[in-house]
Amino acid sequence: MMVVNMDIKKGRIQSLFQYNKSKIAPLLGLVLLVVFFAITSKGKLLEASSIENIYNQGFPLLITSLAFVYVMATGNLDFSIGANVGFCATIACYVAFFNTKLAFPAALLTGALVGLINSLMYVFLKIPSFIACLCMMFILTAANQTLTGGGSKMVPVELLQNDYSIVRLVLLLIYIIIIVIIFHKTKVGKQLEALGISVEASIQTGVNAKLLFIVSYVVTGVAAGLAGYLMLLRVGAASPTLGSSLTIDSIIALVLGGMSILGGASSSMICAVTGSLITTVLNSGIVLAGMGGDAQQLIKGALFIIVVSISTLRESSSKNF
Amino acid sequence: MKTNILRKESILSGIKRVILTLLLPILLYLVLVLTSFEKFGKFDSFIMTINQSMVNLAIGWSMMFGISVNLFDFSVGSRLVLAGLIGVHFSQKFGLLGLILGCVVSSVLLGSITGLVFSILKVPSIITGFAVLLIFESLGVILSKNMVNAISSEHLVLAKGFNIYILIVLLFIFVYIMYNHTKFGFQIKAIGGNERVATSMGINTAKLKFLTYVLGGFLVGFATILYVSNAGTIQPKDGLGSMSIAFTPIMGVMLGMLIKSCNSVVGVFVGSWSITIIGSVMVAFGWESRLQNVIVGIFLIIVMGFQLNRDKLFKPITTKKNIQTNN
Amino acid sequence: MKKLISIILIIMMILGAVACNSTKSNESKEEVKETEKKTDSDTDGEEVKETEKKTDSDTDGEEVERKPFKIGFSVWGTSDSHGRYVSQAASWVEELGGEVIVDVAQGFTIDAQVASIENLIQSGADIVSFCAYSGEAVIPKISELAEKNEVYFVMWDTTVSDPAIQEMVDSNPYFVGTTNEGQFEAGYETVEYLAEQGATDFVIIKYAIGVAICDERVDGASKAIDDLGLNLTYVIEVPEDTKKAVEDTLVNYPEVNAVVAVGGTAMYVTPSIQAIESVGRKGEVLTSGFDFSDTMGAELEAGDLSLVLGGHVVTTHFANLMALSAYWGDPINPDKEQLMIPYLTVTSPEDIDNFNKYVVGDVPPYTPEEMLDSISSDKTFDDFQKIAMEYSIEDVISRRGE
Amino acid sequence: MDKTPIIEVKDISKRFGNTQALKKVSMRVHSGEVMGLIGENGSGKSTLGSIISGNLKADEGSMLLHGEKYAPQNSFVASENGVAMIVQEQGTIETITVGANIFAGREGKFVKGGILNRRQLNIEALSLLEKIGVHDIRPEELTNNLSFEDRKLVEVARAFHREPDLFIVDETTTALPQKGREILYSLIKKIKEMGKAVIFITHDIDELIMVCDKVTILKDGSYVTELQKSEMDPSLIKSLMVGREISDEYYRSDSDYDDSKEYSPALIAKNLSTDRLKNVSLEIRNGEILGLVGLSDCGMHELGKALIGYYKDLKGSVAKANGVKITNTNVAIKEKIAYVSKDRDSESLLLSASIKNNINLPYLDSLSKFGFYITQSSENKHASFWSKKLDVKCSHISQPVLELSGGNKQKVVLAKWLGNESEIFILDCPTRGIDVGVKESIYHMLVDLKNQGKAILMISEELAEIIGMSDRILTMKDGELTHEFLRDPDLEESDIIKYMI
Repeated sequence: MMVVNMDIKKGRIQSLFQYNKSKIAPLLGLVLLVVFFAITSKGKLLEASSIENIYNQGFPLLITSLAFVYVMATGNLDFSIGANVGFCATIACYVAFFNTKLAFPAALLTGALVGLINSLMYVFLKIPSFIACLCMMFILTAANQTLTGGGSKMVPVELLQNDYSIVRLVLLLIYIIIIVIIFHKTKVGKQLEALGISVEASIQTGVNAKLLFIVSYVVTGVAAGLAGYLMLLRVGAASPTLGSSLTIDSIIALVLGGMSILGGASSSMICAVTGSLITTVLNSGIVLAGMGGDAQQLIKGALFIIVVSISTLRESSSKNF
Repeated sequence: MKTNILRKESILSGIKRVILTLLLPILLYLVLVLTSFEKFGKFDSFIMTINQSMVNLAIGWSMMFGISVNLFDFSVGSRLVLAGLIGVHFSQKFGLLGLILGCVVSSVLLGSITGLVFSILKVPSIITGFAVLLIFESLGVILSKNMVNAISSEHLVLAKGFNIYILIVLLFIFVYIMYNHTKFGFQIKAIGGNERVATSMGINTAKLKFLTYVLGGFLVGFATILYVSNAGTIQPKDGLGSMSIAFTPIMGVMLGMLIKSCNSVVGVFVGSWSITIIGSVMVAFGWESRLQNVIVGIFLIIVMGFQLNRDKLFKPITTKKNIQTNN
Repeated sequence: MKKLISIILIIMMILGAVACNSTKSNESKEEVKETEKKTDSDTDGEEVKETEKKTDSDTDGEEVERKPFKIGFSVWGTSDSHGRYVSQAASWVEELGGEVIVDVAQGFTIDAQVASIENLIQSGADIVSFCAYSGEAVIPKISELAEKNEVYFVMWDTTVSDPAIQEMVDSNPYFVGTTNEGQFEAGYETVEYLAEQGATDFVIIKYAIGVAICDERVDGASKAIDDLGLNLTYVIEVPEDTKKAVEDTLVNYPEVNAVVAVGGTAMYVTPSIQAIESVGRKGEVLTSGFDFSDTMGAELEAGDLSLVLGGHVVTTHFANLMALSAYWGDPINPDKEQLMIPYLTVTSPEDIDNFNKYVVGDVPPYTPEEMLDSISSDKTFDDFQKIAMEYSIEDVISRRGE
Repeated sequence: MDKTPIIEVKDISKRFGNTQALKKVSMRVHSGEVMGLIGENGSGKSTLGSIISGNLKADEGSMLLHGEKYAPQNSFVASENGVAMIVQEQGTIETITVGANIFAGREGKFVKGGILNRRQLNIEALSLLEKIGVHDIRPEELTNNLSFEDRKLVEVARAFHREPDLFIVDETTTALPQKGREILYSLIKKIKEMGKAVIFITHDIDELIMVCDKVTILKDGSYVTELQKSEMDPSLIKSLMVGREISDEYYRSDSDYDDSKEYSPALIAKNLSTDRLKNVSLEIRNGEILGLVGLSDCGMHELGKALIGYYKDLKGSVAKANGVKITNTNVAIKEKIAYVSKDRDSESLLLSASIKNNINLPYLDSLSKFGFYITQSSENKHASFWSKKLDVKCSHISQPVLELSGGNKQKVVLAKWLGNESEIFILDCPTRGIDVGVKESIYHMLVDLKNQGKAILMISEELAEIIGMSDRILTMKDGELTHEFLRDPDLEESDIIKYMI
């Protein structure tokens, strides 16, 4: 038994390096990025208020990208997540006028429902998830525009008073703990990963593929609800475009974090954390370093390529898509 | 030898195929005609819907090759805008020839750069697309600062009258041959089917993927000419705004590849045309035009849901099933 | 090996990008130095610099004791002409020796705008200047941010209509005021003008959804159509393919004889003109737009285009001046009223040439002296408003003495 | 020998992570020769084949082709040099036509002025298929519509068309039905007669002796010896491969049906019908090995899947003895039914996942604490226990399964099911593509399981294995069960074949 334990320990260290290169490299990229901006912004990036800003700006992306791991692990994408965030925020805003306490559950429920519909189209109508979610995105965007009447809608003042950072922090921590434990420490996460590697083999090993696909989309839906509600509190208004950039940002964050777009064995929560930090630091660092203006997007693109190439500085897999 | 006789299609089944292929747009157009006969019953209106689909068709064709080898590239819009700006700039100096060469050459160049980034970075095409899109968009913005991005009206002739048909027919012949009757077309379909096997058969996958980007760039060049000549102007876009240029054509390609009764090249035409007609139906019903994407989305779901569930045989859900291409 | 090449390539790219950017800021710094020299020659140079370093030791001194400033500027993009012009307007105040930082918060999203303001404050801006393009509902949040961080904020092209929000910002000592052209009135005037030309059935093209300026213009135009007893036939919202949308509309509603694009002339009017031509109704359908474009000269001349409202570059400029005066302790607009600024209405190609040459050309439309003078302590808000209302292309030309 | 060999391999070595796949292996193949390559799973025979065909690169050593230096960068370069290989796994592209598959990578031949003549391509494909003796495959057909075996034949046709100087056949016969095997044998003969060379990689010793002129034996990545045709003897080869004596009879020792035992039913299937199955009823019993044999397209593989509730449109019923109806695979696994697919790589394993994750996948419920929380140590404990018990050769349980050899992969599959405490085993070709050493241990394991009272259904195309292992044998033909035999020492293969064809 001793021998077995020793073996496991040795193996752990070994496997940490051998099989986690894809997760270590992005961390390196993040460190380099922080160093780069800390220097170019003359230290402003590392001030407390700046770190608070990064937290304030980064949490929606962190929420959605953590949930996005669930979908991407199975080899799917949820193109509707950004539109769903805005839609949930609008619904929450409307419900808040009726009863502020119901706004939060309403947002979560709306998100979950949208996720459920996405997964049903995919699982039962067998429509490629890419198309199903793209269509859902169009539908939600239009619905959101109609609900907000094309303009932005302010939340009731009572609700705004809930925007204590501490409340948000607690909610966020609870969410992170739950979502990480479910993915890494329960059957659900391991089976989602298995589905991403081989649907066929997973089904034959007793994985309830349909149920899990549904679960993965409902999780992103709930995350959209949470992100929508918290963003509503943060900006104080619902708007037709709220959160719409989160779809692309989540995909980019996960890939930057070292996850394969095809999911499977590379899936990890740490990818979402690293990736969303890189994205947020990049967004805010550029302004702090005074690189604003026209070249802003150019620099973002170039830095993006650099970080991607650093995070892929591993034995290049042939998984090109 | 008797065995060397290949199967031939009968004329009747050929006609049936054509009817099946055109069923979708014709039915859609009928809806339009039924809405208001006096407005859409005219032949001119019918032709107008075809004309309107041309730009998306050209973009769709340029993306078809990429989609065939599972390259999803949302940078198409940004490349189109940048190439358009360059083309317009050259048209002011060298006239029509400047427009054509400016668009095509710069588009081929941009396509090649994207292909190069893809093959060097070895990251998924979606990600490569996002990366170059950020750069190309901002280049477009910077470039447009110091120049006039208007095209004078005598250079718009390519999208007028018969010229547009000549251009599109030439493009069709080119795409059809490239896709169905060249070594390149055969090999990219092989890669799309199973990349690993194709590589082991001696197909140079990396090179072909790069060439797909170059060819895509070439076709985007022509799409750019149509786009610019059609609207008479080209405006830079930023903040991922150019991505939406690719959405409608992608829908057309997806729809087109579903139509089993014809070749994918024709299918993309039918797909793009159908989506164009849906847009017109929206206006004819007096619905808010923002709902257009919603209707197209729902329509696509219905068509796909029908197509995919026609054989009720249980097949386990396959996530990475490649888009089937007709040979 | 390939990786190495790619890394080198990318490093070259980033260096290029940074270099490109830094040369720009160097240039502007040099310009600043030059202007400093100019002002130096006017007054006593060395003294100015010393007092500047001392900052606000005593407030009731002379002009020279002005605090150095940094204006953070949040725009939606620089790809359209209006965005380009307003970010240029930001740089005009650089002539006064301050620093300007422009952040492009893309996508017209409310969260991007809040994040943008946060980043500007973090990067050390003393004043933030922005347009609440994502709707006025974003204002309370930004007001709160500004108060917390003791940063002045001013809004241009923005009207506050909600009394609750109005109350909130009025109680904020760091709120400076708003400037606006009166988008509603502009929309109204456009329709009135087209109606004079014989337009009866209108199509409106909305360029954005959820953008306050756009909505106000549409409201104005709709009100005018209503008041004059005309028909609003159809509203096209953010078309991907404008030409197609207009073609469909014209076929479906043959009675339409006017197309009003409430923004982005280049994006929407030019394709509309193409559409009118392709359905064979050239000359029968009037068009009008907002924001200047490169092609409008030719289009006005050919009669394809009837009217363009635009040139609203100075809303930003006057907003910045207002904020500066407040920051320097002598607010020109202590009551935080809305400063009205006229639109430029363009009817001939020459107007456009003059606009490009004098307003958005190499030299700012107002010299540093004029800028300082307009907000000097002997001026009241009414004087300031008068200067703003005088703004026109002719006004700029006459002040140049040409 | 005075002739230069077609291929000469000198001191080739190859490592995969911590595993030394090949250690200084040398080999020469002359023209007109069929060289057999045999060894246990993980002995490196497929690796050597892949190195010669350019699919892998050697770490050390050199190769000479026709006496000239040869170091292919990829399989494309190799085939340009006249080296072609047919591999174990599927090697056709499903979404294109048969004709396009045959000439994939060689389309240039039909191009004139940039235009590819499809008609010409199809005609040539057709005549090529005829030439090798395949008559029922059309070149215009989508490969998708062909059966697994027919696709293999398409591959054979493709490889043959290139008329390679060196033809490497890697365990292809396992995937082929009898008819296909004969086609392949005759092709090998033709190639030999043309003065070219073949490297024939197999695990089937009888086949090896029949086909090959010489055989190279590998063990644990090292060269053991080379035997001439006259020296070939099944038991000698076996002992050289394994490194110890192997009894000729490695199946079960008992040879009679034991009717003194009470066999209680474990799984009862009634009137199963799908498009391939016609009203099949059967019973799998505890403590018994039930053999199911037939031609590969007779529906027996479908029957295996039908028993675990894989097909949604299945008519009839499958129920465990305790009355639980098996309606889907999820229920089947909960009811401790194990299923090993014939297509191991794509259906039984998560190739890019670790050994640990593969073994633990069905057992996750039982690993969970408080009903949901899975600790790393419980995962590691379970996986390392079972991988050790089955002696999976690996560097670590975090190693991805795809780095393992065929036999070790199968061990992982079995470890997965044993670890899940399965009671009923449905094994579809469990020894397919597996060498004698592992085969023997699998047979021992099956007997052990039987003695523990587990129920086993073994589906196989190999008659010897079925006769050697089963208590009862069912034959199947065209989707129907045709006969039942009881274990009998006098049972001949020919008796069974009658009911299969």
